[in-house]
Parts: sequence; structure tokens; C-alpha cells
Amino acid sequence: MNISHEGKQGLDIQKKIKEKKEKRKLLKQTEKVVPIFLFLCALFSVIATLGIVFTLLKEAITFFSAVPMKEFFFNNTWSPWSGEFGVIPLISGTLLITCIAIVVALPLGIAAAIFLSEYASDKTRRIIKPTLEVLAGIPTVVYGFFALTFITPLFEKIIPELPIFNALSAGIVVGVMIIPMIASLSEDAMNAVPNSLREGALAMGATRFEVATKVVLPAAFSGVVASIVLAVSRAIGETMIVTIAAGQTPNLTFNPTESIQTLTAFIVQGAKGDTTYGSTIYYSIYAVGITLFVFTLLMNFLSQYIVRKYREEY
Amino acid sequence: MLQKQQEKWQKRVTKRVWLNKVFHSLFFAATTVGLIFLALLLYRILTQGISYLDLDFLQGFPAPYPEEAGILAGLVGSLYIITIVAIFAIVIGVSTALYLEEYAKKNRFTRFIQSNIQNLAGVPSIVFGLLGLTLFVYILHLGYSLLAGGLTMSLLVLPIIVVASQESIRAVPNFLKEASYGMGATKWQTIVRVVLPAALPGIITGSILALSRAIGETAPLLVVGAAAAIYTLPDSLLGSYTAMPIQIYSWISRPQEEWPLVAAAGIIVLLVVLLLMNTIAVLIRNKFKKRY
Amino acid sequence: MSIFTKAVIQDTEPVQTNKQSHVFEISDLNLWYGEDQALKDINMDIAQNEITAIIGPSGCGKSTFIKTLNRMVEMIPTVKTSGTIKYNDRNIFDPKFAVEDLRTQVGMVFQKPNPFPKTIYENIAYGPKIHGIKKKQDLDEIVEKSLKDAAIWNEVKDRLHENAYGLSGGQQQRLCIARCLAIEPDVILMDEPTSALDPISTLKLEELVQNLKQKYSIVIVTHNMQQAARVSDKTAFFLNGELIEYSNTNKLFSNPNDKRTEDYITGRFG
Amino acid sequence: MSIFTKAVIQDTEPVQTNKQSHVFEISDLNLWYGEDQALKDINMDIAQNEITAIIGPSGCGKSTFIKTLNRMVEMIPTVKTSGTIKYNDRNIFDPKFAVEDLRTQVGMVFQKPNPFPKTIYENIAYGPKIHGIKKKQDLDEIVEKSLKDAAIWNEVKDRLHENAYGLSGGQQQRLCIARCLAIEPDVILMDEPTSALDPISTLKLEELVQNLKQKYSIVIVTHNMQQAARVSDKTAFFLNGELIEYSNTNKLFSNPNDKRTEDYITGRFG
Amino acid sequence: ACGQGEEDANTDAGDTNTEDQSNGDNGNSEEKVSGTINLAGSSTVFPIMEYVTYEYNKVQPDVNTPLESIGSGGGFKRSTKGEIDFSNASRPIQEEEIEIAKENGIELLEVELAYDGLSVVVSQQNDFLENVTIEQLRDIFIAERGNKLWSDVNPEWPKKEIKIFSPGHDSGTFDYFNEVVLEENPMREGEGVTLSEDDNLLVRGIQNDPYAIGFFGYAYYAANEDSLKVLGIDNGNGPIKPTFETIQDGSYEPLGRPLFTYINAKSLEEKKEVQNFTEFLLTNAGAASEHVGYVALPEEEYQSQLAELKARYQ
Ligand SMILES: Nc1ncnc2c1ncn2[C@@H]1O[C@H](COP(=O)(O)OP(=O)(O)OP(=O)(O)O)[C@@H](O)[C@H]1O
Ligand SMILES: Nc1ncnc2c1ncn2[C@@H]1O[C@H](COP(=O)(O)OP(=O)(O)OP(=O)(O)O)[C@@H](O)[C@H]1O
Ligand SMILES: [Mg+2]
Ligand SMILES: [Mg+2]
Ligand SMILES: O=P([O-])([O-])[O-]
Repeated sequence: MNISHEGKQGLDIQKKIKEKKEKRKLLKQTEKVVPIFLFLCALFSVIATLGIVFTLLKEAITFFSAVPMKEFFFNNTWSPWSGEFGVIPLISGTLLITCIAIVVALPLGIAAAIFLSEYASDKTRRIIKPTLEVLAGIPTVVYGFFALTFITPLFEKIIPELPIFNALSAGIVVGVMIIPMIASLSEDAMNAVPNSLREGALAMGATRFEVATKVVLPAAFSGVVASIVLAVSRAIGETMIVTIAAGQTPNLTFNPTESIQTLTAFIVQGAKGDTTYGSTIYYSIYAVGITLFVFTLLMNFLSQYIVRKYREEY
Repeated sequence: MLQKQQEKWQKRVTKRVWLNKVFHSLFFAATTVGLIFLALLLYRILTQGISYLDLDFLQGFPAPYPEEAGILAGLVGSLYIITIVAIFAIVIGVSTALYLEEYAKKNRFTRFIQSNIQNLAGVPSIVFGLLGLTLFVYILHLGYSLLAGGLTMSLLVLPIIVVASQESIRAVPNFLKEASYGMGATKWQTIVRVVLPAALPGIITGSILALSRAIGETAPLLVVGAAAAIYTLPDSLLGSYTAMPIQIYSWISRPQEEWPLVAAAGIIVLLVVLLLMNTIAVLIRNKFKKRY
Repeated sequence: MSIFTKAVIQDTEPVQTNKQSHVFEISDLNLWYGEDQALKDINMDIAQNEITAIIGPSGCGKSTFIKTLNRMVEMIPTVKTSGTIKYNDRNIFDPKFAVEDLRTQVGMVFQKPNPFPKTIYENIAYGPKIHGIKKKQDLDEIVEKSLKDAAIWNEVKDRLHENAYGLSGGQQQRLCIARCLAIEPDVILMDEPTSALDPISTLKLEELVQNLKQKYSIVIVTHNMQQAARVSDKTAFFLNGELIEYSNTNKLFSNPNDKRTEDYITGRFG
Repeated sequence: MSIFTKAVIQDTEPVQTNKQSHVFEISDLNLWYGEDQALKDINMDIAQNEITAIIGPSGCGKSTFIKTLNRMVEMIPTVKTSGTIKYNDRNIFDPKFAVEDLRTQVGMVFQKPNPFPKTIYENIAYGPKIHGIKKKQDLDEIVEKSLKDAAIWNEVKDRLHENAYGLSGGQQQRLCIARCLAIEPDVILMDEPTSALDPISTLKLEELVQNLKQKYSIVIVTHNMQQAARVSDKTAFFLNGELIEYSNTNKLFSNPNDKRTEDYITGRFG
Repeated sequence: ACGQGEEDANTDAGDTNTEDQSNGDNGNSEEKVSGTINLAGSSTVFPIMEYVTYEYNKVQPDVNTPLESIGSGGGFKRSTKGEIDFSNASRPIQEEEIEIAKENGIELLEVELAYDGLSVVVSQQNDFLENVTIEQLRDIFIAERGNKLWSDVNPEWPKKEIKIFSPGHDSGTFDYFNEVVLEENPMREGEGVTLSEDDNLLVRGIQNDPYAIGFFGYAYYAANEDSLKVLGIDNGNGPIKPTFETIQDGSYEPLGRPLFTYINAKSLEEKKEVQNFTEFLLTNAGAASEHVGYVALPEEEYQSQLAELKARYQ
């Protein structure tokens, strides 16, 4: 440094900095160590996923060496204590719940999204949207309680023979739980549709409804579909509501007034102590678990694929 | 022709405008369904639970009699759990986010980690329970302990924290980083002194939301063995424990008439805790509302 | 140093507003965004089958004014208006006059081309469809006619079922005009339709506007005075929400009445 | 119609670059963003204790150039450079020359004021702190001195512990300069430091820059030719990534060598 | 029905209590201990143990007594590996389980706690069942007989699906029922059958469903007398309902049975708190059993068992 700071009196800061610099090897070390530490943390999330896949696979493989895959996926009786491991009734139970939930949540969620994004004033939206999102934050054990002690007794007045554990109330409550997912994410997607498109349509004499259904919804399609797929995935994986309110009866049925058992509810039943570590039934939990995992993983891939592939460009 | 067409269209306008009105009402009605449900749920639980909710309930342990049952063990257990989650998941989650946003090159491996985290966020909680059961309870021999429960929950909420932190780190404007680098600051100095403070509100908000998820989750804890009947507070990390949702679940399970009321009282406590946490999150968000 | 010299001397007829038939008659129009007044006591008639240009510096209320004519301005919730606007002798603020109806007859083209993210065909068919025309044959006919009228048919006829976003900016803007023509409005409002376009597309579009005049009444907002001089029959000069001067284009550019108009067109501000 | 007449005739000394000592000596500098070349064969020396202005139309590479001087441009991962830049006879691209060191000696002020969301005091103390100065007394001294040098001390001395975002734009920009001065760099790079400011703040800042010249070498990018003419000793004119002309400011504005320079400073393009 | 019995038993217990205190000066009941005692197993025994641990905690607040209801089998799975100190059971330990325990170097000490009458129950809403014969139970429960409707078992009964709510296969109650009633013929599973270790879930499932049937320990019936109807069992000598008397005098057969807990010998010998709790348990088991609806053993039984256990550590 060949510049003299004649004009600068008092502290010569650059000189001070230089002095300090010598002593500050630690900083250099930090600079090298930190990225490694952070990388390891990031790696951890990968390990967590691999851990899930690994544990599920390991135990499931033990299971499949005792019970052939063919029987597991194609036999339609699930009576694990009698040695019949046909997962179809559990899958049908899961699908039944998911279907009921979607029948509830899809129209309500999309309608709410349209209302919020196309009709509501800013102020209304700012109040209603977070309130609706509260629904998503309520613990599922609370929903289960509500389904069992309120919804089912309510329906019993209409359908007198409705058993206390039934797919109907559980499915409906799961549906309500996923409304905010659909509504909120779809609303985000619709909100991202530029206003100029709305103006374009309105200026041609279109009504709000026509704008919503013929312009905004198609333009936000991929976001809306992705939100639905995510909601479906959530419904498939929902555990407590179905454990509490849908029963533990592995029926192969699509009758919503019957008691059924879902994949998740069986895992709870199995893992809670109904089975013994090391028994075939114990391993069957993991076979069921991996089935569930694959289902939801596919759903997630699907939603990511939809978002990537059909990303809207305006 | 033009004139005629215009007239025809004018007639249709009335119908279309009417249709619009009908759907406006329908959409509004649909929106309120969720709200009504919420109101109903809260009302039911409040009216059911309020009679059992008193100081004794807050100080009591689960008891064989409804009048003596209390939530203390669950409340304390849940607080212990989120403490473990806070220590474990927040450190790893924020670090992961920092790595992805600040250090990672945009290559395949990074994208792999990224999509991994996204997928992890979509894995049902019960599957995390299975992971915890094998990994923590059996392989690491932690048994049905507080630590096993806390670690399981940490894995469960990790993706939430990562994603929220990533978003708020990404939202730190580049010009702040430039200002810091421009003064000769190193990367880590810039991160510690500029990026993290600016991203902190978002990170805290995300973490609190993650913690509230950890407080409300039931299924994984059922699997990794939180006990239902326990009359002492956990004495160590390896001790047995219970959590609020587990207690609530065990009360829900009992068929005699009084127990749903006890369960409702427990739910009120759980919801109040959640409400408190969310209020804190909102307060933090408002307090640190971005000014740049 | 006027740059408008060429355009100015073509035509010398005097202002004829009184004798013509008008599509719009605007009286005492005031408009507020919340507390801020954006339009002040506008009185103005807009002639049929003519091109009326609106000029003025940024923020003077041009867009606000033109959007009031088809009531699009009401999309902003804080807007309040007073005064009357008569469209073919009907008050457009009359509650019995549905906005949808008004907008069917008063089309609009925006500053930034805004085709729907659909095929070219679907873009044009959108208007007729919402008005209940469903027959494929009718629609085909309308699509072809509109695209031809908008002078873009030749460029797109082989790719009608491709996405409209594949078109260039100028083509998109003409597509938007075609979309507007498909419902055969009486009036077309254009808010700086060329500001996002390159010079060549701009010229093409100006030509098109000139041709459309035969069938439609056109109101065009522009920040480009040369453009106003080139294409319009009448010009209105706005300043700070007031209508300062309104007369035949030639008159206004060659011999403005108002000092402020003169200052503006000679480039002294704006 | 030159608007620079006033500034131009004050001083008539010839270009003296060769005789002066230089803080930067730039030879054959090329820079690419991915495939796009943004700087082409730049050769240029920057004199000590002078103000060097960089002018040119938008996108010509001014910001790129100035950011290369303290290697901030490398924050964009696709950037590639060739050539050498010597800072006080050390090649800044030398791997042994830590960027942190370079940036400690070559400070930078940005287009948009970018104070940290901290108190005024903390903003100034940031630099010294990261370089290991921790003593409260030292820091206090530095803060006061820097704020005084940046001519903002009087305005903020009573609110040192309030958030910097409470300041006006012009104050924020001077705060950023003070922050830069706090580590007493040799050179200060400024990228359009007044473009976000009102005229009065701009004048204040120009004055400040003039004063800083005694202690610092300053490189200032500006799109405002009057500003370049007012404040700088030398001016470099960039066009499309090339250095077209570089000479004493008076010379460049009164008697440019290159036709393109002339076209630009007379407002024919840009 | 057993209210009087309860009072009698209480006085009994009271007497012994004083007795115990007088001769138990060397006993540890006053001394404060701390530590953790793990209890798990039978859901039938759960109410007794819940009551005892709860009361114990009032005396010894520093002893942690986590108690899990995972079925007798589940309890043995863990106790034979030495994971728990007390393994509750509603059936005696089996040979194989003793084998496993031996392999792991574990010794389990059997303690009899009470008598139970395994109760077969239907809903109060059921109007066609009061009593059943053992043969009818076999018709209902055995898979091979293939009866899915009530009318298949008895043409006079309604043409409705039989809904079975049974304890799971890890359950001692199931084992007992399986052995004594079904004679090891596989029970129905899958469609229409809910198996659960959680007796409360069984109660709930049966409560409001006139066509449901199930079985579990008497205590669960006693706690839900309002909504459940216990069936008289006809073993050829006319129907007998389980009551305090019929269980005590052994006339409720073949479904009367003892309830146990198995203590890990090593824990008992080495852990002060286990010794302390064992003494508390055996002094209060009678009262606890009667309190939750079972029949206490004669007081001497508790005393002699306690004496035997004490001998191991004194
Ligand atoms: N949504 C709005 N809310 C409040 N004020 C508005 C709104 N839109 C416009 N204004 C104000 O109304 C006045 C007129 O705006 P307008 O957009 O009509 O101007 P303009 O002449 O079209 O300008 P430009 O040439 O920039 O488009 C301006 O002062 C503007 O700030
Ligand atoms: N991050 C980047 N990636 C790719 N190209 C870039 C990037 N930044 C700038 N460029 C390109 O490099 C060229 C020079 O840009 P630069 O920002 O240096 O111009 P400038 O003279 O500062 O312009 P302005 O006056 O608008 O700030 C431009 O063509 C620009 O498009
Ligand atoms: Mg405008
Ligand atoms: Mg620039
Ligand atoms: O839970 P069980 O008593 O039936 O083993």
C-alpha cells in the first residue's frame, strides 16, 4: 500500500484492520468449516428420506419373504391374525375416505378460492383467508373427536342404522380439513393470473362468473390441479381422524355407512402394541407403510410434475 | 344483422347477469361452509369442555376418574417435546436452508436435495412414526422415551422449517448482501450479520408454525409409544412421557359419558397453547415487518 | 422546432363537433380515487365513426377517462364519479343499463397486449361464446372475419389452434383488436395501444386503426403526439384531470387556443 | 444546443493521465455474462485523488465495469473475465489477493441507498466490527468521524440509535457513504449514487463527493451528463461494452475526439 | 349389581390395611422411594392397575409408573425380554413364553390379582338376545361355520349382518375365549370383524349397534352397564349371567377366570421401588379389583403371595 493518508488524523483504520487481520486466522477457518457443516445438515434431510425408505424397505422385505407380493397386492382379505395379508381392503378403505373427502373439499375449496380471488374485496379476503386456514392448523385428533361425538350422532338421526364407526363422517371431516389446502393454494394460483386478462374479458362484456370460469380458472389450471393433488395426498395420509372415527374393520366395501380400516389406521393399530416385534404382523405394518409411502410419493411427484409441466406463462 | 345480433345479446345479458349473481351467492355460501364448521367445532368443544376446565385440571395427572383427570403431564410432555424439536430441527433446518440458498451450486445434487425436502414434507406423519419406531426405539435403543418421541417429531417438522427458512432467506434483498460484501466482509460474516438477522422473522415464524405442528401431531407419538397413564413428569430424556394429544386421544377412547367432556377440556388447553404460539408468530411477523 | 410539421398541414376544415352525431355525450364528469380527484368537470362529445385522440402528460387522467367510458374504472373499489355520460342517449350510469351490455357495445384494447392463454381461435371465439353463439360454423365465420378485419389473418391462418402467446407483441395486439371486433362493438377504446410495440408494428397498427374508422368509432389514448397527429380526426388535450382543449386534430396541433396546449405540443413539458 | 456550456469552459488543462500516479491500471479487460460479452478490451488507468466519471447509455456496461474493480461482479456466477486490473501494482485477480482485502481498500456506494436494517450507529460500525475493531471507544470515534466526513453528522447525531430506515433517501445515501468511509478505503466506487434522489439531495451529495476527493480516489458512474461535467476530473465514455473515449472531463464535453461521443453528449441517442 | 359386594370388599380391605400396618413396621410403605416402574400388558387388568398406580402415586409421588394397555400377549413379549417390570395378563403365561424368558435370563413371578368373568355383550338396543349357548357362540364366531347373518345362526333372529367386536390376538381375553369357547377353531376375521386391543373401542362399537356382539373383561361391562347388555351363557345348565356372586362362587363357567400380573424377579430383588410397589399392590389389589368391577381374591391369598414375594428380597 503505497498511499499515505496524510489527511487522515486520529485512528488509522486501515492500519488497524491490517493488524487485526494477522490475528484472525479463526475467521478463515470458520469460512472453511461452515459450508461443510451446513452441507452435512442438508445431507441430513436426504438421509432422513433414505432412512424412511430404508427402514420401510428392510422390514417390508422381511415381510415379503414370508408373504408373497402377489398375495399382498391381490388377495382381497385382510385378516392378519389368520395369516391372510391381502391389502386390498385397506386400500379400498383409504380410497373410500379419500373419495368422500374430495367430494366434500373439491367443490367447496374451489368455490371458496373463486370467491376469494374473484368476488371478495381485499378486506374480506384478508379476513376470510386466514380464518379458513385456521382449519388446517387444528390438530387432527380434534377433528376425530368432533367426527365421533358430533358428526356421527348427527348423521344417525338421518341414517338410523349408521354404526358409530363409519367411513362417512370420517371422510367428511377429512374433507373439511383439506378445504383450506385447496382453497388457499388455488386462490394463490388464481391470484397470480394477471389482472390484464380479467380486464380483457370484462371489457368484452363478460360477467365476473364468466371471467372466473372461462379465463381465470383455465389460466390457473395447473396450480389448481396441483393443490388438489396435494390435498388428495394429505387425505390418503390422514391418520387420527380415521383411527378415531372410521373404525378398525378391514371391509372391502365402498359403502360409506360402513366401518372400514385405512392403511394408516392399521399402522396405528399394529404399532400401538397389537402386534409383537418380530412377528409377521409386525413386519406387515411396514409393508402397509411402504404402500402408503409410495401412494403419497406418487401424488407429490404428480403435483410437482403438473406444476413444472403446465406452469402458466402469461 | 349487426343490429339484430346486438338485440339478441342484450336479452341474454339479463340471464347472464342473473347467473353471475346466483354463483356469487353460491361461492360465498361455499366459503362459509368451512367457517361455519370451524365455528361449530369451537363452540361444541368450548361448551363441552368448559365444565372440566379448572386449575385442578391444569395441575392434574390422567386419573381413572373423570373428576380428577388433568392435563399437566401432557402439557409438560408436549413442552419437552417441542424443546427437543426446537433444538434439533431448527438448527438442522436453518442450516440446510442456508446451505441451499447461500452455498449450494445450482447443480443436480442440489436439486435432488431440494426435491427430497419437498417430498419429505408430503410424507404422512404416521410413516415418520414408523421411522422413529425402527430407528430410535429399536436400532438406537432409546426405547419408548421422550428423546425418541422428540427426535421423531423433529424429523417430521424438519421440511417445514427448511422451506420457511429458505423462503425468508431468499427474500433478503441482494442489495443488503452487496453492501456487506462491498465492505470486505466474508461470506459467513455477511450471513451472520446481515442475512440471518433480516431473515429471522420469517425463520421464527416458520419455526413456530412447525412447533405447533409438533404439538398437535398424535399419530407418530402413538407409534413411538407415548404412554397414556402416567402420573409423574418425565425425569430424564430417556424417561417415559405423555403428550397432550395422546392424553386427549386416550380420553376420547373411553366410552363412558363423562370422558368426552374431559377430552374437550384437554382440547381447549391444546387449542389455547396453539393459539398462543400462533399469536406469538403473528406478533413477531408484525413487529419485524420488513422495512426495506 | 415542432416535430409535427408534416402531419399538421394536410387538412384545414374547421371544428364540426356540433353538427355530427355523437356516440358519447359527457357532461360534468368528475371522478375521484378516494380523496384524489382525477377528472374535473369534463364536458365533451365523441363523434361517431371518427378517431378521437386523447393526449396529455403522464398522470393527467387519460387512462382514467377512457376507462370511465366503459365503466372499467369501477374495478378500483375507491372510485367515485359524478356527472353523466350518455352512450347513444342512454346514461351509462343508469342501474338498468347493465355494464355487461355497455361493454359489449364499447370494446377496449389495452396498453399491453393481453391475449388469453388459449389458442388464437379460442381468443377470438371467446366473446361470441359468452354471448351464446355456439355453432362451430358461425364461430369459424366470425373468427375469420375478425382476424381479416384486424389485418392479421394472413399471418395466423395456418396456426389458428396454436397458443396466442407464440405471437409477437405487434401480432398479439392486433389479435386483441380482432378479439374486440368479434363481438362487433360500436365503439373501440384504445389505451396507448402501441406503447409496447416496435416502430414497424406501430405503423401497421396505425394503418389498421385508420381503416377501422369506417365501421367503428374509435377513442385512442396516446402519449405520442406524432401518432395523434397522424391518425386522429379530433384531439383532446388533458392536463391534471382537466380537459384543456378539444378540437380538430389539425387545428389543435397547428393553432392551439390554449397556452398550455401549445407548451405541451412543442415539448416544453410532459 | 448543448446544455453543458457552463461546466465546460472552466478549465482547459490537457489530459495528464500519464504523469499522475494511478490507483487502477486496467489492461485488456474483457468480461462475459455467460455467452454475452459485456466489456470489450478495456484499457484505462484511474488516477489517484481524482474523480473519474463513467458515462454511457443504458446497458453499455458502466455498472459491470465498476463492479469489476472490486470484483463484486463475481457474485453473478456466470461471469468470466480476462485481462488484468492492477490495484496499486497488485493484480486484483491474483488468487493470493483476497477479495475481502481488496474490498476493504476499495469501497462501494450503490445506486439505491442500501443501509442495513439496523441503527445508524450500527450501520457505520459494521465495517470496523467485521474487521475486528471491537472497542466501544474506537467505534464511537470512527462513527463520529465518518458521519462528519459524509456531511451528515449534524442531521443524525441525536438519533444515532434509531433505525436507519427512518432517514430520507438522501440522508440514507450519505449514510451509506459514511459507512464506506468508516473503514477508510483508498478508492470509493459509486454506481449512479444520485439516481434515486431528489434534486436537492443530489446537489448535497455532489458537493460531498467533491470534498471527498482530497482524501479518496473516486470512480462515479452516472447517466446524468451534467453531473459528470459538474463533478469529475476525468470522464470515460462507454458504448456497447467498449471504452470509446477517455479524457479530461472538460476536453471530453467541449471537444470530443469521437463522433459517437459527440452524438451521445449532444443527446442524439441514449 | 355388585355394589354390596364392593362395600364388603372395601371393609375387608380396610381391615387388612390396618393389620398390614401394624405388622408391617418393617414394611416400606412410609419410606419415600423414587424411580420408574414399567407396567404393560392386559387391557383387562388395566383398570385395576390404573387404579392402583394412581393411588400409589399419591403416596409415592416420586415413582414414575407408566402403564400401557397392549394386551396380555403384548405384555409378555416385552416382559420376556426384560423391558418391563410388571406384565399384566388375563391368562397364565404360556410354555413358549417361559422358554423365551429363560433364553433371555428372565424369571417372571406370577401374582394372582382378581377373578374376572369374561363377558359376552351386545347393545342395550339388541332386542333378540338375552342368553346364548356355547354352541351358538361357536356358530357366531368360528370362521369355518360361515355364518354372516344373525338369521344364519337362528332363523328367528333378524336377517342382519353379525358385527363382531373382539379383542385382538395378542389379548389374553381372546386366547381364553379361543381356547374355552372356540376350542382353537380360527375365529372370523376381516369383513365385519373389528379386532382391537383397545377394549374401549370394542365397547363403543357395540354400544349403539343392535347387531353387534363382542366380549371382554367384566370391568368394561360394569363401567358401561347403561348401554351394554351382558348375555347369560348357557353351558348346558341353563343361562348364567356374570355377576359378583356367580363369578365368585364359580358358577359363571366356563368364562370365569383369574387375572394376573407377572413380576420380573430381578427387578423385585434389586429395585426398592418395585418392592415398595409390590407391597402396595398386594395390600390394595382387592379393593382395586372390586372398585373397577372384578371380584377380589380372599384376603389370605394376597397375604400369602406377598409373603412369598417378600421372601425373595428380605
Ligand atoms: N388505482 C388508483 N388509485 C388511486 N389513484 C390512481 C389510481 N389510478 C390512477 N390514479 C391517479 O389518477 C391520476 C390519473 O391517472 P391516469 O392513470 O388516468 O393517468 P394517465 O394520464 O393515464 O397517465 P399515463 O400516461 O402515465 O398512463 C394520477 O394522478 C394517478 O396517480
Ligand atoms: N446478471 C447479468 N446477467 C447477464 N447479463 C447481464 C447481467 N447484468 C448485466 N448484463 C448485461 O450486460 C450489459 C451491461 O450491463 P450494465 O448493467 O453494466 O449496464 P449499465 O451501463 O450499468 O446500464 P444502466 O445504465 O441501465 O445501469 C447489458 O447488456 C446487460 O444486459
Ligand atoms: Mg395511462
Ligand atoms: Mg447500471
Ligand atoms: O388385554 P387382555 O386382557 O385381553 O390381554
